[in-house]
Amino acid sequence: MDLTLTPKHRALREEVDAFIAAHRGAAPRPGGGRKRPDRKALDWQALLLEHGYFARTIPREYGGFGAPHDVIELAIIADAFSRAGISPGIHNQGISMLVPTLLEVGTEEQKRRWIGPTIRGETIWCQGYSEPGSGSDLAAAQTRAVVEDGHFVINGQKIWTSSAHFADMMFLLCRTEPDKSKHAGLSYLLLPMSAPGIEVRPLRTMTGRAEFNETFFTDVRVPVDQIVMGRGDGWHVANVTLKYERMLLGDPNKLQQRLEAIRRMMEQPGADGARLLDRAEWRDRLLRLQGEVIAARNHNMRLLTETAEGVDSGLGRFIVKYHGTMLAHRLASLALDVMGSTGLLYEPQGEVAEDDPATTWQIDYMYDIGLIIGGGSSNIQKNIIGERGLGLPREPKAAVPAGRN
Amino acid sequence: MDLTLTPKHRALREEVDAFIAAHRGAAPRPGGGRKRPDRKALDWQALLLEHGYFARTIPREYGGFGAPHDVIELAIIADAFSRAGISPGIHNQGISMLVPTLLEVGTEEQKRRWIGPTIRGETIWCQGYSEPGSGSDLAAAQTRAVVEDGHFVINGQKIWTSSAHFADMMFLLCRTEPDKSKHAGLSYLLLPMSAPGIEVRPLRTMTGRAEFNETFFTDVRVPVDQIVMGRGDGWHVANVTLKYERMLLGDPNKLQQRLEAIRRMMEQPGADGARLLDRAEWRDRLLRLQGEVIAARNHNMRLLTETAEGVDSGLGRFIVKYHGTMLAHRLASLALDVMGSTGLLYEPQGEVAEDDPATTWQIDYMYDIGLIIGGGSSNIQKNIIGERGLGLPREPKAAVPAGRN
Amino acid sequence: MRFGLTEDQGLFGRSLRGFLADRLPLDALRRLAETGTGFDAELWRGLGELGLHGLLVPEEHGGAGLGMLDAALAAEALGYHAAPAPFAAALVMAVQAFRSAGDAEQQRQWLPRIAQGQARIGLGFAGLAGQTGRAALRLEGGRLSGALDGLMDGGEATHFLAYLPDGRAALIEAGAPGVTATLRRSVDRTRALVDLDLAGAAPVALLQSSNDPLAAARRVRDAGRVMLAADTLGAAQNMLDRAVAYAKERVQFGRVIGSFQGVKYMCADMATMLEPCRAMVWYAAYAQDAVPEEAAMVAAHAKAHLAEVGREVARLATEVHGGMGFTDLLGLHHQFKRITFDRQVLGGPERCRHDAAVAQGWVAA
Amino acid sequence: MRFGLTEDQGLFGRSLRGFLADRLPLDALRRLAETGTGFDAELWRGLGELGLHGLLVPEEHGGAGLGMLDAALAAEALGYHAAPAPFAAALVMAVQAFRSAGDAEQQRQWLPRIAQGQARIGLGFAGLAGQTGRAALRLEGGRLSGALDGLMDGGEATHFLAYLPDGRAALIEAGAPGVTATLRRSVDRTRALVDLDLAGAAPVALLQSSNDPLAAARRVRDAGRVMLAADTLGAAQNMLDRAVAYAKERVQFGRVIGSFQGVKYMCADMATMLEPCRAMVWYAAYAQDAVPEEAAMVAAHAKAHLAEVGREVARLATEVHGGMGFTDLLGLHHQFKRITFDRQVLGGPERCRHDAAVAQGWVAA
Repeated sequence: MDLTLTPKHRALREEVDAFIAAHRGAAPRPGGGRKRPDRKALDWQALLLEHGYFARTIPREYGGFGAPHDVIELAIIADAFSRAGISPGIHNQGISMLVPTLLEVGTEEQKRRWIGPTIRGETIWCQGYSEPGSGSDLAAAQTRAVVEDGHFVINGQKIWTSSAHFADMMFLLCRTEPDKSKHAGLSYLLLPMSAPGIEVRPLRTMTGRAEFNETFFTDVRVPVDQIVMGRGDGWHVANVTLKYERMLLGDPNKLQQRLEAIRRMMEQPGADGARLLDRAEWRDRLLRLQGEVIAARNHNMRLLTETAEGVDSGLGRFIVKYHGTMLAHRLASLALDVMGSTGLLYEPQGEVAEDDPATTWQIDYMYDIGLIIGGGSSNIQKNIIGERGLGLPREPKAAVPAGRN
Repeated sequence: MDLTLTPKHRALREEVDAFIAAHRGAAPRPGGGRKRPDRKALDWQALLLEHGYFARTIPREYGGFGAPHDVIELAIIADAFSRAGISPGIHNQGISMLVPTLLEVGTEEQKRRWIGPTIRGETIWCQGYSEPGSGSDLAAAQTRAVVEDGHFVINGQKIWTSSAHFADMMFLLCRTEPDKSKHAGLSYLLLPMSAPGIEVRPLRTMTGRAEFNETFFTDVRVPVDQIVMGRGDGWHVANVTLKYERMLLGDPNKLQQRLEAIRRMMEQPGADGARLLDRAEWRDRLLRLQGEVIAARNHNMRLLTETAEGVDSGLGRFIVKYHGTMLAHRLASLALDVMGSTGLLYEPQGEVAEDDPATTWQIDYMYDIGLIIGGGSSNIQKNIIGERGLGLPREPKAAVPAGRN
Repeated sequence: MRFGLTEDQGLFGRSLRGFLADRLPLDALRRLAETGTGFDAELWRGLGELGLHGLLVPEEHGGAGLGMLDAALAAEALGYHAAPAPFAAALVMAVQAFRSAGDAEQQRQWLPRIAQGQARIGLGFAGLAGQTGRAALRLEGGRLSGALDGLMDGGEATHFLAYLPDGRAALIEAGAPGVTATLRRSVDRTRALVDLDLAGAAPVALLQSSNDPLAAARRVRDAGRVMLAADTLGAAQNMLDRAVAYAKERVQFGRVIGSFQGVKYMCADMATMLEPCRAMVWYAAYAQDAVPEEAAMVAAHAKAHLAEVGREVARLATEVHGGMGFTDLLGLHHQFKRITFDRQVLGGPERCRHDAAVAQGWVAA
Repeated sequence: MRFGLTEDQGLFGRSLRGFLADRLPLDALRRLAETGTGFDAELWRGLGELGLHGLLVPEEHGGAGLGMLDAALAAEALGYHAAPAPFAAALVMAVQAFRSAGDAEQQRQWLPRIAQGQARIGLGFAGLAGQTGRAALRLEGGRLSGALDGLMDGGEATHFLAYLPDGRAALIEAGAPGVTATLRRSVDRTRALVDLDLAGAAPVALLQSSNDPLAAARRVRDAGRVMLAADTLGAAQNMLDRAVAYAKERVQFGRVIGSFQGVKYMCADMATMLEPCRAMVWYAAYAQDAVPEEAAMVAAHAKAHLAEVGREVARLATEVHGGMGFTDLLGLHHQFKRITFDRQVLGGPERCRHDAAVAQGWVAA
């Protein structure tokens, strides 16, 4: 254990703090990621990229800052933005899932072409994984693509494609090798949402907005080089992406941001002039959550170190999504309670405008349940933790009634 | 809904309050039931019986007070003792389970012979149900009794027989009709623990005491008239008993007693002179539990009314044990926290002496887990609630591997 | 002595549920919820025909003269079906306000109008009940000025009853000079909140006939809290019922999901939490009429406990439905949001528990 | 920068666990726990040979000069095996006390004796750390009188270090005139508490060399809290490991019970709670040496959070074992009670969280 800050690290911390103090007026509200970034968010993103506070370790030739990988630098930056309650930049599926996937398994050309616009927030991606018949069992995907004239021709249907209605691109898991076994028959394609034959039907959620979609493919054509790795490698690539998704969903910096935002609300005097932070029953609730957030953040640091050292974290990694999404929901729950009746006001804005805080927290509170459910309810996570993490046996197959054998 | 107190009820309330004020010095500490009652407890019991604050509705010819059944009278009495934190008398398996069973299905002679000494605390019973191979599946009991010379001759083994080491009598579920089907082959016998051939081996629990036992039967002889109902009726009688056990384990008056005891502790100034009840984070914890105890008590009143009116409460009844035992454990948890480091002192006394409060709460805290587990862990209760209460389907049988068919 | 419903009460609850089930199939509910005013004229008329408007109004003023337990059963049914109809404030708290602090003439004038469904009164508390937001009203020379946020049942209200910090309440006509009412659509689109800005508005009545106006105001608050607890009970029961039904029919991995312990235990946990709440709400409602010394305590506890249980049930029932539970398709979220609303108005659990402690003398107010 | 253990630390933890597993099979543990003194001479010697006595003692005083993270790994191993050995107070807090408030001569005199296992110091805080019980000590004319309850590691201690309300600490010889030490067997029979009655006892040392004695005392408290958190981590991990192992072998209804979702999800819930605690304890320990501005806050949080998680794990792991978990047969309860003990000494979760708020300036002390 050595978290000593070198003089260089101390300098960075001061630099980030100074940057935040100087520019905080230009920052959009933290959160987002469920909408196309507005002008303010794009400008902020550009500023962060310029200073290396976003995409810090991504090579310059792909649009990043090109700094060497240093976990403590990243922690200093994340911590400074968390503490200040300032947006650390755009997080969406393209940035958090596709970019690291391309960095890990993409070709040089794919990296040069896609990473820059994606991290700048200009190119928005959606994920084409789930299908109506295969929610949890992704490898059972039936959407198929056959090769004709140097193109994949895609037919089928995806569901739960978040942001498909405003995305520019999709990363798609589909069946290209029907003769091969279930897992070996998949490929991972990149395609523009403007391609003819794609129909996006909004799927309205409990938030009242259509954060998800059903996406239909009818003879959609994509050049054969728009594939990540090779034909039949789709399951491998998808799992690279899922690894980053699980980390995204348990992101402790988001938890820390929320905690800080709640603390600031509790420091404001209420209608009666009293601050909730001065009421011990409220303070204790906040402190309980602070303890859990600290644990999540420390755990994340451990995982980052293990990743950097090539150690397989096993159980430690499997719990992150379940732990993080439940904790995020509890934070949103406290936020609603802190706001009380004022926090009921709810007027979600359109695709680019910012929501007011009450609306944002209400959306978080509901959306978090969607994230807990995502990929088949928390029970699926518990199966993964129990079976892959702890080595407990799988549920036995049910006895098939006689006559159906 | 009509909880109006008649003048008669008001008079009763005043009478009970006056009784408690006059006699509270004679009361043993509430709780117990895991030991043979000491002299103080027996004297107190006699006093309660004399005033009709115990066994109030049990006919005089069986040793009770012989008052007509009036739910509100019972509620007034229970409430007065709860509020005052005074022992409402002895609760043990004989009193809470066997007595109502005999009142429901016993013969006149059985009632006259057993109820009086049992409610006076003189005759202590233990329950011979579980066997090593049939914890949850009671009807699979293998302990057998054959008739010879006007006696049942019993051979076999029981486990989890609480208080067998100091009990006078046992009610025993055993197989007397091996030719009949599983449930139709059982009988329910009453036998003295002094009978030759009974061996009791203590089963020490986590509390450090042997609250449970293994009990072995070798050619134990009981006259054939020591049976409740007839041969083959054992399963029916056992279920009558189990119905009362589920109610005993969720007893809301016990919950109320605990709540009051904790409140009183929190009203005492600590080493620093401050009272925990004045600290909002502690008060809020107590209040949360108070809300749950109120719900449990109201629910119990509803069930009593439904029982009195012959309504099948279904789900309402199935949840009582799981709800009550978990809540009791949470109350004990708060009590430990209130006591802090002083509450760690632990010196359980012998069979009749009173334990100090810290030891009592520590025992409760552990014993409650035993009660949660009792009969196969809370999961069994959840199966009952889900399947019998909500009508959800049973777990399918696992597929039997080929060759084991 | 009976702890339970009468036959009439059972009948009343069932007929109200039947009516609501008939009037509010999902597409109708979705349409009515669109406006966010928490009001639909046709539904309102229908509820009037069932006697809901005058439920608590004494018979001499044209009502049914029933009690708080009957009102709680109505609230439970409305919550069960997420009915977009003014009730807790307009038909319960307002009546309680007139009865506890209105003079005979005011009662004679207003209670019949409530019973006839003509006066729909939005009602607003300030700190008295733990509401957040602006609460700065002053009455000077018979004119009311200032701001009060979050009046319940404020959408399409004909009048507003605004509580002053001293416990008196002023009735104001909607649309009168100096009255600006801004509809703030709540996350629960079946009930609206209104923010009131007043600039020298003239009250049409001032309820100040109680010897202890703050105590009178607290009785109104407590009645409201019981209604919100009952509403949550209904909404949560609906979500549990639907989760159980879904678990019995949805097949995954070759089995109905309700046969998996994971799903079954979620349902069992919900039932274990929720079932004792029914008797708790009954008693809290009954106590408002019959056990005055416990009324404030049990109202606060019922509100707090149902809020905690409701939140858990809302999450678990949504989870049992998987992705479908998160969509708009099944409409499960109407009840989810109903539970959110009930929790956040008239004081959240911490505030209500604090009030319960005050009511028991554990702590000063 | 690394967030993790060094190779040496991993090795140290493993060798200590190997030693304890070897020395403390269940029958041995049961026998040693019988006395309730929390001490066994042979085990103590063995731990000394592994370097535990002088773990934190600087090398110039004959110790290993290691840090708080190494001590936390030892505490975790001791908790894992429920080892009846003085540690948190005798080998960590006492060393911290001398280092933060002892003068050079006192350190020179006492630290080597600790490192050699000759001085085993029981240690008692009063309100400073949220201990309950008697805490009324006064120092008059160099003599100490009064009572102090619940000294940790007090069984078979050679000395007692008693904190005064002003943050100074007096070292007293066990058995000296005017010293009455009453062993109070704790529910956790592997660690004892002692109640001290003093009547004009003469301290052999008075630790008062700090400029800010209260701050020095708080550092000792914080070191203790981290050790208790680490102890709970070990004990809870032991219970989880055994629950998982039991779930893999115990057969009911024709299946190993771990294949039932009910049991599997209990295990998954335990793992989800417990796994992040490991890094939390590491950091809390590390911060005591390296991040002074966060040390008090993270120590308090680690103590509180592990207490909450530990309690849940203790219950769930016992439940997974069914009736066997409740008996003495498997010895699971040694760890259960270890967790109980860790929670109740040096301030429960509410108190610790309050201290965390104070440390962050959210509230006055």
